[in-house]
Amino acid sequence: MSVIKELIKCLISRPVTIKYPYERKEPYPRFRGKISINYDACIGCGLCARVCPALAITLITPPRKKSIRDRRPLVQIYKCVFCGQCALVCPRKAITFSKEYELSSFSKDGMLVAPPFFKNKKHKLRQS
Amino acid sequence: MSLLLEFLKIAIYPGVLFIIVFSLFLEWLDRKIYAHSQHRIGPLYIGPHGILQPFADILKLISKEDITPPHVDKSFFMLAPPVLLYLAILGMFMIPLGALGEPYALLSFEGDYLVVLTITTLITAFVFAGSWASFNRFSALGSIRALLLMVGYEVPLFLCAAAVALDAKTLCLSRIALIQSTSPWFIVMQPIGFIISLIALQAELERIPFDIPEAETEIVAGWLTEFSGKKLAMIRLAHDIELFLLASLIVTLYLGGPWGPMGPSALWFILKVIFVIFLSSILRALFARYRIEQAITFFWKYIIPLSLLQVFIALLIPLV
Amino acid sequence: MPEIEIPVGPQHPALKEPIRFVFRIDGEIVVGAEPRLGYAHRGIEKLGEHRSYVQVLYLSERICGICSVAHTTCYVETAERLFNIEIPPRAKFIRVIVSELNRIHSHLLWLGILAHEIGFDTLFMYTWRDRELVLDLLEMITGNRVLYAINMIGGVRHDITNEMVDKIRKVMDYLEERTKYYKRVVQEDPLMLARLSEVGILSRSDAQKLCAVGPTIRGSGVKTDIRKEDPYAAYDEIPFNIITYTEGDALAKTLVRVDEIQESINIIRYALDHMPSGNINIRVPLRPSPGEAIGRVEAPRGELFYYIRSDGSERPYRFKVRTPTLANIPALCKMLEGVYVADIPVVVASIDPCIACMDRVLLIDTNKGTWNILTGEELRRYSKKWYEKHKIR
Amino acid sequence: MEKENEALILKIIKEIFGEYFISYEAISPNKIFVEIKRENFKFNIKRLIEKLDIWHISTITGTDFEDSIELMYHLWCDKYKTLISIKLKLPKDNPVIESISDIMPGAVLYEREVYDMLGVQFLGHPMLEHLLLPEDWPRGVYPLRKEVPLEKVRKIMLEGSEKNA
Repeated sequence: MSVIKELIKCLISRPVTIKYPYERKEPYPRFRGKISINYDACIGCGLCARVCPALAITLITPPRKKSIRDRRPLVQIYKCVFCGQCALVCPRKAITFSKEYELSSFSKDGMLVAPPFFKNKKHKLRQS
Repeated sequence: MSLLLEFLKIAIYPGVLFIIVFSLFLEWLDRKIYAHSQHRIGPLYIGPHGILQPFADILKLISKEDITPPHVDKSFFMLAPPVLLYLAILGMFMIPLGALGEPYALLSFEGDYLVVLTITTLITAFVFAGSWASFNRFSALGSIRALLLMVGYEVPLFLCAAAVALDAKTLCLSRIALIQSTSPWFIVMQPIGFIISLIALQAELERIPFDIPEAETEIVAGWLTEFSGKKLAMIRLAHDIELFLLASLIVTLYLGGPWGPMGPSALWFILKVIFVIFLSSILRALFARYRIEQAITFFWKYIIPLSLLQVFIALLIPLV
Repeated sequence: MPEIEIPVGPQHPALKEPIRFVFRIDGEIVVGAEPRLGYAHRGIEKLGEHRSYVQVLYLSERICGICSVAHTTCYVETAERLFNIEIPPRAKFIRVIVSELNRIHSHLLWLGILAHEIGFDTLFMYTWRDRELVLDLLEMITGNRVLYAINMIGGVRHDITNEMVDKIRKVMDYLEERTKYYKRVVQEDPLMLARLSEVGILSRSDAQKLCAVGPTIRGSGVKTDIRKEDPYAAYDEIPFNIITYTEGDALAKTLVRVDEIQESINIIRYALDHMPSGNINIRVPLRPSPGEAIGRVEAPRGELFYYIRSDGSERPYRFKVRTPTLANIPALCKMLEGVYVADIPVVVASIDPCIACMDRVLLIDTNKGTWNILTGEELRRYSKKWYEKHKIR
Repeated sequence: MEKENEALILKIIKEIFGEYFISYEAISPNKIFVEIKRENFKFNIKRLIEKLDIWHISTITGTDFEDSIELMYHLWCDKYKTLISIKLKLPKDNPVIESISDIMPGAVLYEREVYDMLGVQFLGHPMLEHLLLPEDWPRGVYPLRKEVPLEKVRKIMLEGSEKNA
């Protein structure tokens, strides 16, 4: 019985819930959504792969080149825990977090953040 | 020709189709008011403002697999849902809906008042039969609680009904409504009766604060645990129609049935039912859930003496 | 009426997480309760021995979804004792602010769940609406609504800027007014009183004997709070008082938690006023010197205990976690005796169980998720076998 | 204030444990590690708890070394506001110790957990059973022991689920 005043106030005022797919809430600037890697700045040092707690980042070499420096990180989004440690550790600050939080997709390829030269068929992923 | 008209009346307007559609609308209304009182929106996406949501729920349940567990006593388990639906619709036939301007209900005779009251008791009896037959610990506990609750709210409901019958000196619902079209509504003379029957409506339909038989956080789904698919759809539909039945019973007894100062009587009836549903869902939003023995003491310590007082007042001031 | 047994769980609408109780009930009264744990078991201690110190930080954060900052604060305090480094004072204050914001959001969440258990869904909706403001604040400061990753060994990752401070103050004023309103609701609502008072009583001696922790024991009148006795972060510089009630029933525990929300608001305000400036973290070597360290933190549910032993290598040699809910389980079983069946969810909710916290020790592969031990058919076979073994028939 | 508290507690501990007392280390103002021998452990602990009227045990930590299993009882003494951790080593082949659940009922679950993970037998424990492991867990495999690698544990889990499913 004690909530009657609050109840009447709620009946009159507009509901607080937002109509999700049609109205969206803008995340805050520091929000860590889907990872985005600036592959030009990346120097292939592999620090991010070593430090990732969920082992979501693997390094792949482009088809023709063999040297270590050309390896680029490939991120499996479905393993990433959005902790931000890779962005913290990257010497070139190539890794940032976008504001996108709807990450579902219909195929496993959709769940990868891959370097430009990446063709899924040829590269074997480390299935750890 | 009149036979066809009669059939149409039973099948369409004041009959089965109207009852089902309107009770689904009432469920939508109840959920919307309950949601807005909790500062949220409620059903929204299916149909304009989510009005087809209850219909979609029933449709979904019908399409779901209808499991009959092996250890279940087939007879009552299969029988209970359709009978509940049938009883609820039968009860609705006796309420004067004021359809097409006729003052009388589809099925009105001297004493239909008692039939509607017995229907409310029969519904709880079949609820008990259905859940006791489903041999599940949780539904056993739920069915015992349903019976216990019935002991609580039946007595005051019948006493208030008796008070109204005494004043109106008739046992035909349509005639009770007719009397109120001329003299002031019974709510003016018997406000206590109105409040008690509103509380009895909450208890009969197992709505908070009395939804103990189906207390979802304690005994899974209470007496509904084993029902699924079509059977659950029928029970949900029966529950909505029962809501419509009891709301219209209160409207007929206390708010003068379909009669209003001017304008079509059917519209008046609908407005009054919406008002009663509004009150009931506000009540539902205001309270927590009683324990079963607290509910029973609440009924027997406060509500029943009040209803006796109501009957006494009804005897003292003979109306009209 | 002969004693019958009701198995509740591991999946049950009242219990948000998989824990299994077997209640022996006589009519509507509960006679005995045996918990069976281990369904949300992820082997964090065994995994901790195969991860580097930085990776174990993110492992410990995911032990509990609601009080994740308590786990990282405790881990980071313990690790800093191992590395024996002193973090800058501003980082300590930021840790206090984020932990207290987390305590407010955890207690508001709990108040909603308790109201839902007794069927008061309206209060559930109101408390969770107000909790959204705190979650927005935390997303603004740390970048995520629940798993904040704000703590790191050697300090804090993000700083609190000035316009964030004003926003926090505005939300705190609004929350203070709401907390007063909820306290009035809990104390005056006839139905809530009927369902909460004299339910699941834990006497002071039982509470001490069974080593309960947090609001569960403070509800029985024992004045113990890690923030006062064993101060960590900046709690020694911030004045606040410990709330205790003596009745020991579910109502007392509710009032303890509602008052603690008010207390946390005062702590945050004091911390915002006296926040020193300066940098917020310092560099830390990769390997600590061999040794062992203990960390204790006052999580929203009670005392959280961490123990790390290092042998000088990059990985901890032993990583032990004891969460508050495990400490409260013996007290819970004592409180459940003599209670109505209808009150089981209320009593279980009164210790604010976080099952994910409690089952954190062993071995299920983390990226494959939990392994469901008992399917329906096995449940029957298991319970039959279990009854014979216990000869309860 | 901590300094004399510490000295006072040290005196009490030395007096109670006498020749079973091995070493003592204060790693921070209110945390003390005390190593004791294993013999008549129950009697000493009982006296210590009564003398310092300790009522709260934070937990029991079991650590597996090559040749021995080390148990640590973390007792919180409210009177002097210090955490006393009693350390003792048990032989690896048959780690057995008396249970303290009759003096401190709060320690019941912690002892079951150490039994679950490291295989330490607690004599006189009311219900020494698996606390967190599934029932059909193979006998003798104690997951937190160093010789049980992570992959073996994961394999048991996979086999376990096939056997049951």
